[in-house]
Amino acid sequence: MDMKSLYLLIALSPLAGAIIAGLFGWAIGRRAAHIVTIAGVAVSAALSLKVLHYFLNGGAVFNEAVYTWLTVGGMEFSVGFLVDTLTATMLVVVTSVSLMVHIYTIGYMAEDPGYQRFFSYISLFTFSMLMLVMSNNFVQLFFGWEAVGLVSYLLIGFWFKRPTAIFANLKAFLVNRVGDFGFLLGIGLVLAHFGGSLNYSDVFAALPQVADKTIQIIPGVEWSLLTVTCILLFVGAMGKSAQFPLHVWLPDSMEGPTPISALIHAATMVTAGIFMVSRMSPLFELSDTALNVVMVAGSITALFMGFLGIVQNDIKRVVAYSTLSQLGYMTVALGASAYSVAMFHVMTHAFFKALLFLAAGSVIIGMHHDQDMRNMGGLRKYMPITWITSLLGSLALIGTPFFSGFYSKDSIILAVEHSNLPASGFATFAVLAGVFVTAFYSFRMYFLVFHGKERWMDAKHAHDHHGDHADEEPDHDHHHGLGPNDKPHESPWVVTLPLVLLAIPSVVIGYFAIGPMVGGDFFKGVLFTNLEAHPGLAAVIPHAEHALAMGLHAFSTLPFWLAFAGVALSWFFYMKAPQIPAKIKETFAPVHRLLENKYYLDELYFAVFAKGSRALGTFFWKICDMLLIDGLIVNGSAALVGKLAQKARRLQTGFIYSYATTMIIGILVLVTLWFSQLIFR
Amino acid sequence: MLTLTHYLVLAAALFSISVLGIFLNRKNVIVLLMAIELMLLAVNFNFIAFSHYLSDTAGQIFVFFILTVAAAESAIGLAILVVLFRNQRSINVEDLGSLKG
Amino acid sequence: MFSNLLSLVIWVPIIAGVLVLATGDDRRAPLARWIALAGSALGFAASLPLFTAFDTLNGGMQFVEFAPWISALNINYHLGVDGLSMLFVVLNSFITMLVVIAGWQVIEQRVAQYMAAFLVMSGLINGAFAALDAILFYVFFEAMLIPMYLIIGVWGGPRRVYASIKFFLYTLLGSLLMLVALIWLYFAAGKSFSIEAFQDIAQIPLTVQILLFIAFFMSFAVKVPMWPVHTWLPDAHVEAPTGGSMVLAAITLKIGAYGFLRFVLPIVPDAARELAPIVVALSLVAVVYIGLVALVQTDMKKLVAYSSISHMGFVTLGLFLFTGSELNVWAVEGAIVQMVSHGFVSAAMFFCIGVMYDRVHSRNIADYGGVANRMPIFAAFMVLFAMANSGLPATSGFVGEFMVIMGALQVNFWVAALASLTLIFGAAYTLWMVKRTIFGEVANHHVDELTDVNKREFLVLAVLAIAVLGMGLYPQMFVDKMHLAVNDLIAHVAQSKL
Amino acid sequence: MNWADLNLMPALPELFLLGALSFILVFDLFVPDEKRGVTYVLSLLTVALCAVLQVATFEPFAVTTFSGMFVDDPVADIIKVAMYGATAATLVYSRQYVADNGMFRGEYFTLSLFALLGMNVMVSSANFVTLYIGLELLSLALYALIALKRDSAAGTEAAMKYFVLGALASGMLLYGMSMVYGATGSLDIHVIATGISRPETNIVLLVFGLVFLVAGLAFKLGAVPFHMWVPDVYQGAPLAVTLMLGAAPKLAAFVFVIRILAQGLGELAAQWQGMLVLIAALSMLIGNLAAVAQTNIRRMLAYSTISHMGFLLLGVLAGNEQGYASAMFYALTYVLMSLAAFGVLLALSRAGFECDKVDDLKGLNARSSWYAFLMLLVMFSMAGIPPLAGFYAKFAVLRAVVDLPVLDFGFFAGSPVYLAVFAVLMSLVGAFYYLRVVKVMYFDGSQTDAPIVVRGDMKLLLSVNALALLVIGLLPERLVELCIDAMRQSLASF
Repeated sequence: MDMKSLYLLIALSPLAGAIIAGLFGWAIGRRAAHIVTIAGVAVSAALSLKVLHYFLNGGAVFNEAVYTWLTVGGMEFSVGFLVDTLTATMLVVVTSVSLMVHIYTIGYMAEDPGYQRFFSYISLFTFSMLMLVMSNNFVQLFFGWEAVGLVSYLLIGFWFKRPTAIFANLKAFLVNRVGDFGFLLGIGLVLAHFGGSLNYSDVFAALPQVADKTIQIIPGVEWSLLTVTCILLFVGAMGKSAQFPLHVWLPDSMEGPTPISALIHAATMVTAGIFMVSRMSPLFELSDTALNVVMVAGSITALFMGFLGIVQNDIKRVVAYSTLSQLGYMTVALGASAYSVAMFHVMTHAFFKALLFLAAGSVIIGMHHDQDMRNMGGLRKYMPITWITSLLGSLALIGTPFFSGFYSKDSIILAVEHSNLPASGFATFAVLAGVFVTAFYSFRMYFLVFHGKERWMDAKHAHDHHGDHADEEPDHDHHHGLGPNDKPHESPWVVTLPLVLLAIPSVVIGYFAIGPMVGGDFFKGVLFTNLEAHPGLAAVIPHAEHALAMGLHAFSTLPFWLAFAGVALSWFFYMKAPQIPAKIKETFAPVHRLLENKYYLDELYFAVFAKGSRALGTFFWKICDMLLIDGLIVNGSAALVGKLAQKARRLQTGFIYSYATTMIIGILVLVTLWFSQLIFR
Repeated sequence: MLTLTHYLVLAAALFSISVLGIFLNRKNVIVLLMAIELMLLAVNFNFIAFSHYLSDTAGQIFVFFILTVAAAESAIGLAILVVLFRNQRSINVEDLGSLKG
Repeated sequence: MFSNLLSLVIWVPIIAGVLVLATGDDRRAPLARWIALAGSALGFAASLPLFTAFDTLNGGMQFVEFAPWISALNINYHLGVDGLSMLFVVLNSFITMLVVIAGWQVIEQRVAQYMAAFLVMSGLINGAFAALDAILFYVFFEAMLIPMYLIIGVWGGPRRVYASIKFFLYTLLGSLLMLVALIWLYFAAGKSFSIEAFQDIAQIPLTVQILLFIAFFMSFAVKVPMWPVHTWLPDAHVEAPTGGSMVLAAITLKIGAYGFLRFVLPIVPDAARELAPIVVALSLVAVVYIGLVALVQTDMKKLVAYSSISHMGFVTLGLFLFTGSELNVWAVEGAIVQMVSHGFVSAAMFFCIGVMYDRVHSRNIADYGGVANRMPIFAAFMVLFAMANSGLPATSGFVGEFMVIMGALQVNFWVAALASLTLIFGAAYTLWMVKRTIFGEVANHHVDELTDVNKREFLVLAVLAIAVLGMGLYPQMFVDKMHLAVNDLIAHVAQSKL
Repeated sequence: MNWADLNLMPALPELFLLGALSFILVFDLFVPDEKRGVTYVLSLLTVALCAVLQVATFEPFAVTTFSGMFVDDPVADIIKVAMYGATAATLVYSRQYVADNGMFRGEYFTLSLFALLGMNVMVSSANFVTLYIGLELLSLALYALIALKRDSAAGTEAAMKYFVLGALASGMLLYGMSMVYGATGSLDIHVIATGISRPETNIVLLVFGLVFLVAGLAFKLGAVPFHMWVPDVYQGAPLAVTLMLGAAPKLAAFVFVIRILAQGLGELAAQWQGMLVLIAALSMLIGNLAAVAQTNIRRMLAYSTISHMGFLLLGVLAGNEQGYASAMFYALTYVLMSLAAFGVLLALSRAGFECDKVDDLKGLNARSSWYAFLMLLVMFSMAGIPPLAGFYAKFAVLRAVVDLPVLDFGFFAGSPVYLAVFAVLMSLVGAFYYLRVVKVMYFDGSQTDAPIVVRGDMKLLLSVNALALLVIGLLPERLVELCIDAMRQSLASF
C-alpha cells in the first residue's frame, strides 16, 4: 500500500462507518452500527500507529493533493494531505482516544434510542478531525475546522429535547462562528498577500517576502501584515480552543453526552486551535505582538477559568473548567513559542482529560445519571476501577512528578518563565497560580466523589436537574439519581476497559515522549521556533532531554509544592473540616457569586450581542424596512398615486360646460404657447 | 372699406360668443344647440370671406356642405333632446351630471 | 445533434405547459400532474447536454441558434450560452422538475393551471438566460412576471394580493426603464439589439453610462433584490406557495444578478466602476442589515426570504469588486457560484418549510418545536440545509461565500470583514430557527401529529441534498465551466469606453 | 374633368357599402321582428363583401379619384380592412346583447353601417370637405346609436354630452380648416402640403388654424384635454355601442390624424410635434391616474383608452415614417385589445345584467377559466407586457421616440429619452389597474354562479381575437412590416 492510499484509508474509514451507521442505522440495528463504526476507527487507529512508527523511524514528509477542489484565477485549490510528525502525533491521539470513546459508548449509551445516530456522529467527528489535522492547506483546514464544529453542534444537542442542550449547541456554534469570522479573514489575508496560495508550503516559502509588509486596516495607520494575519488566525483558535473571551461555549457544551465531552470537548476538537497555531508557527514566530496576544489570552484562560472550577458542583463542569484552564496552559505555551511543548501538552492532556471525563461518565452511570457531586461521596468502595483510574487521571492533571501531566505542564511553566515577551510576567504568575488552583479543584472533586460520607442516601432530587440521559424512552421508568434503596455500582467492562486503557498513557506517556517531542528533534522542520528571539523553549530542552532527572528535580520546585498545597487544602476543606468552605462561601459571598455566575460574561454577552442584535434587527425591520421603505416610499407612492387619481377623477365633473371649458382652456394654452414661440423666434 | 380682417374678426367674435354660450350657459340644453349653430355660422363666415378673398369657390361649396350637415346635426340633436326630456323630465344642463368621476 | 438544444429547453416546458392547461379542470388533475412531470423531466433531460457537452476551452457562446424574428426592427431569435449563463439554464430545468414533484399532492385546486404556470415560467426563464438579443431577453424577462403573478396571487397565502401586485409593479418599474435603455443602446450600436453588439460599443460618455447604469440597475437590483428595493421579496415569498418560493428564490433572483453580468458590467464598465462603491455599500447593507432583520423574523418563510436577500448581497458584492479597472476574479466567480448554490439551498429551505406548512398550516416559528421527535428524517435534511444556508464548508453554501470573501480581502479589508459577518449572522438566524422549530420537546398537538416525509418529499430532499453536498465537495465541476467566460468579462470590463 | 375619366374602382367598396346599406335600410322595413336575424346576416355579409372588394382592389400605391378628393392608398386599405373586421366583430359580439336590450332592430345595423361608411370616407379623404363629410357621417350615426336605448337615462345623457362636445369639436376643426384654407388657398390636402412652404403663406394664420385642427383631432382620438367625453360616453352608452365606439373609430381617427398632420401639414411638424408632446404627456398622465381610481370597468377602460391614445400620439409626434408606422401598429393592436376586452364584458352580460363593475369579474377564473384567460391576455397586452401584442406596440412607439433628435419646444427641451421615460413610468401606473382586473378574476372568489352563455360564433371569434394578441406578440413581424410598408408606400406616392 502506498502512503497516499494509507492516509486516505485513515481518513475515510471512519467516514465509511459514519455513513453506514448514519444512513442505514435503522436497517442494520444497534449492534451492527457500533461494530461498523468501531471497526472503522480501529482501522484508522491501527494505521495511525503505523504512521507514527514510520515517522519515528525517520519517515518522509508526505505533501500531496488528492483532488482539485477548485480552480480560480489559475490557482488550484486541492484537498490534500500533509503528513509529518505533527500530523502523526495528532493522528494517534485522535484515533486512539476516539477508539476508546467508541468502545465506552457501547456501555454509556446502551439505553439511548439514538444509539446509531450517536455512533455515526462520533465517527463523522473522527473523520472531520482527521481531515483537519492532515490538511496541507488552509481551505481544507477550514473545512475540518467547521466540520468538527458541526459535529460538536450536533452532539451537544444530541438530546435535542432538552432546552438547555439546544441552547448550548446553538451558543457553541455561534461563538465558534465568531472565531471563524476572524479565522476566515486571516486566511483571506494569507491568500491575498502571501503569494496567492493557500498551501502551507507555498505560504511558508513566501514568508521572507512578506515579513516586513504592512497593511492599512485603519486608513493612515500602518500595521504589520503578519501581526494582523496572525491575530486573526488566532481569533479562530480562540473560538475553537475556547480561549478567553470566546470560551463561554465550552462549559455549556457539557449538555452533550459524556463520551463526546471526553472526545470532542476535552481531548481533540478543542485542541484544534493549538494545533493550528503550531502549524502556523513560522508565521507566529515573526510577530511578537501576536505572540503576546496569544500569551495574554492563554494566561487569562488558564487562571480565571480554573477559579470557576472551584465553585462547580456538577462533576462534568468541574472537568470542563479544568479543560478550559488546561487549554489556557497550552495557549500560553504557544505564546512562549514553545510549540512543541504545547503539542506535548495536547497529547498528554488528551489522555488524562479523556480519562477523567470518561471516569466522570462512569460515575454518572453509577449514580444513575445524577451529576451533582454533593450527592456523591464514598464511591471508591462501589466503583473501584473508576476510582483508581480517576485518581491516576487527577494526579496526572495536577502535575504529579513522573505522571504525564507533570512533564508537559512543568515544561510549559519553564518555557513561560524564560520567555522574554512583555506578557510573560503575568503569564508566569497565571500558570503558577493555576497549578495551585488546579490541584485544589481536582482533588476537591476527587474527595467529594470518592471519599467521605455516602451522601446519596439523603440526597434530594428536587432541584432542577439535568441528568446525562435521554429523557424520552417511554418504556423506561426513568428517574434521576439513586433511589433510597439503590447503591452505586461499577460500570460494565466496555466502560471500564477504556478507562484502564487511557490510564496507562496518562501515567507513562509523558516520561517516554518528552525526550523526543520536546527535547529531541521529532518536530524538527515542522514546528519552528526562533530560539534566539524567543528563548522560552531553549530553557526547556535541557530538562526535557532527561526525563528522570526532571521528575526528581521537580520536588524542589515551586510548582510541585503549589500542587501539593492545593491537594492538602482540598483535603482539609472537604475531608477534614467541611464546614469551612461553607463559611468561606458566606464570608466572601460577592466573590462566590461572581464565580458562580462565571464573571457574568454570559449575561453580558447575552445582553450585548444576542439582545443587541435582536434589537437592532427589530429596528431595521420595523422602522427601516416596514416604516420607511415600505410605509413611506412604497406604500406612500402608491397612496400618492391613489390621491392623485382621486384628484384626476374629480376633474371629470360630469357637466358639459366644464368639459367645454377644459377644451377651450386646452385651445388657449396651445395658442398662447405657440404664438409666444412664434413671436420669440 | 371692409377688409378680410374685418370679416375674420367678426367670425372670431361669433365663434367666441358661441363658445361662451356653451360654457357659460348652465340652464337650457337648447341654448347649447343654438350656440353650436352659431359656431358653424361663424366658420361659414370665415370660409366665405376667404373664398371671396382668394377668388376660390371651393370655400363657398364647403359652406353648403356645412349648412347641410348642420341641419342634420340639429335634427339629431333635437331628437336626442326629446329622448333626454322623456327620460329626465328636464332639459336643464345641470341635470346632466350623473355620469362623472 | 446539439443544434436546437436551447430551443428545446425553452419550448419543451412551455408546450408541456400548454398541454397541461389543455387537460382542463381538476377532474383530470392526475393527468395534468403526469404531463407536467414528463414535460419538466424532458426539459431537464434536454438541458443536461448543455452541461456535459459544454466546451470549457471555448470562451464564446455555445449552442448558438440564430433566426431573424422581427427583421424590420432587427430583432432576432438569437440564443446561446456561455460559462456565465449555462449553469442557470440547467439549474432552472432541474429546479422546475423538483417544483413539479413538490406540488404533486399539495396543490389540489386548479392543478393544471398551477403546473402550467410553472412550466411556462421555466421555459421563459431558460429563454432569459439563453437570449443573446436584448429584446428577446426582455420579452422572456418580462413575460415571467405573468406566471409568477398568478402563482403568488392564486395559490398564495392571506396577503397574496398585496404581495403579488407589489412584486409585479416593483419589478415592472425596473424593467420598463431598462427597455428605454435598450432602445437607446440599439441606436448607439448601429441599429442592432444584439447584446454582443451592445457590449462592443466603443464609446459611451460617462454621464450617459451612468444613466444607462441607473436604468439597468433599477431593473436588476429590484430582481436581485438589493436593499432598499427588496421589500417585495419577503412579502412575495411569504405569500407564494412552496413551489413559487422555490422558483422565485432559486432562479428568478438570479436573473437580476445575471443581468449585471451580461448587461451592466460589459456595456457600461466605466459607470460600473464609478458607482461600484455604492453597489458594494448596498450589498454590505444587504449582508449585515438584512442579516439582522432575518434574525428577528417570526415567520419561517420570511426569515428564509430575508436570508435570500442577504445571500444575494454576496452576489452583488462579488460582481462589483474592482481593483483599479479590474474586476476581482475570485469575487466574480464566487458570485456566480453563490448564485448556483443559493439556487439549491434556498429551494431546499423553502421546500422544507413547505413540508412543515403542508402539515401544520402555519409558518410561524412559535407554532413549532420538537419537530425532530416526529420527523427525524426530515429533521436531518432540514439541519443539513440549514447548515448549507449558514455557509458550512463541504456544502455548496460555503464555496461562494468563501470565494467572495477571499476576493474582497484582495480589494478592501473592511468590505471583507463586514461581508464575513454573514458567517455569524447566517448561522445565528438559520440555526436559531432550527432550534426553535426542529429541536426541543414536542410543542403542541399539531407537532405531535406530524408524520415524517413521504417518498415524494424524500426524493426532492435527497436530490437537493446531493446537489448541495456535491457542489460543496467538488465545486470545480461547476467553476470549471465559467473560467473563460469570466476572464473575457474581466478583460472586457477593464477596457474603458470613455 | 369629365365623367368618363371618373375612376370608381378605388371607391368600389364604399359604393358597394352605400348600395347595400340602402338596400338593407329598405329591406328591413319588411322584415318581421322575429326574423330580424336576416338583417344581421345581411349586414355581416355586406361587411364581408366590402372586405373582399377592398382586398381585391388593393394597389401598393395611392390612387386618387373624384377630382383628387378621394384617395385609396395602402394605409387606407389596411385600415379599412381592419375596420371591417372590427365592425363585423362588433356585430357578432353584440348580437345577443342587443337582442337582450331591445335594440335588435334595423336601425342598429344600418346606423352601424353608416358609421362604417363615414369612417371609410374619412380614411380615404384627400380633401377637407370629404374629411368633414365622413367625420360627420360617423358622428351622427354614433350620436344616434348611443341614444338608441331610448329608456336609458345614462345612454341619453351620454349621447347629449357626446353630441354637444362633438359639435363643439367639429366647430373647432372647421374653424381650423378655414384658417388653413385662408392661408394656403385650398381645401385639397396635396395642395395645402405644397402651399405651406410658399413664401407668401401667412404663417400666423396657419399655426392658428393648426391649433384648432389639433384640438379637433385630439377630440376624435380622445386625448387630454379634449377627452372629457370619453369616460362618460363609454359608461353611458349601451355596451354594444361602447364596443363599437372603442374600436373602428379609433382607426379612422388615426388615419384622420395622418392625413391632416403628416400629409397635409407635414411641413409644420416642428409646430405640431410640440403640441402633441403636451397632449400625449397629459393623456398618459390623466388617463392612467384617473383609471386607477375607477370601480366601473367601462370607465376604467375609457381612461385606459385615453392613455393609449397618448401613447399612440407619441408615435405620431415622431414625425417620420417609422413613427407613423409604429402608431399605426399601435392603433391596430389597440383595436384588437379593445374589441376583446369589451367582447368579454359582453359575453358576461346577460338579460337584465350588464357587466359593468370591475367587481363583476370576480372569480371569473372559477366560473370560466377560458374567458378569464382571454381577459388576462387582453389586460397584460394593454399593460404592455411581452409576449403580447401590446408590448410591441409600445416598444415600436418608444423606439420611434428615442430615435428623435433633441427636442426643443420652449416648455420642454431635452432628450426625447425623457419623454420615453415618462411614458414608461406612466405605463407602470397603468399596469396597476390592469393587474387589478386580473386580480379580481383570478384571486377573488366568485359572487355569482350564473352560467356564462355565449353563442358559438361569438365564442370562436372572441377566442381568435384575444389569441391574436398572443400570436401577434409572438410573431409580430408580418404586421410590423405591413404597417411599415403601407406607410412608406402611402407617403411616397402621395
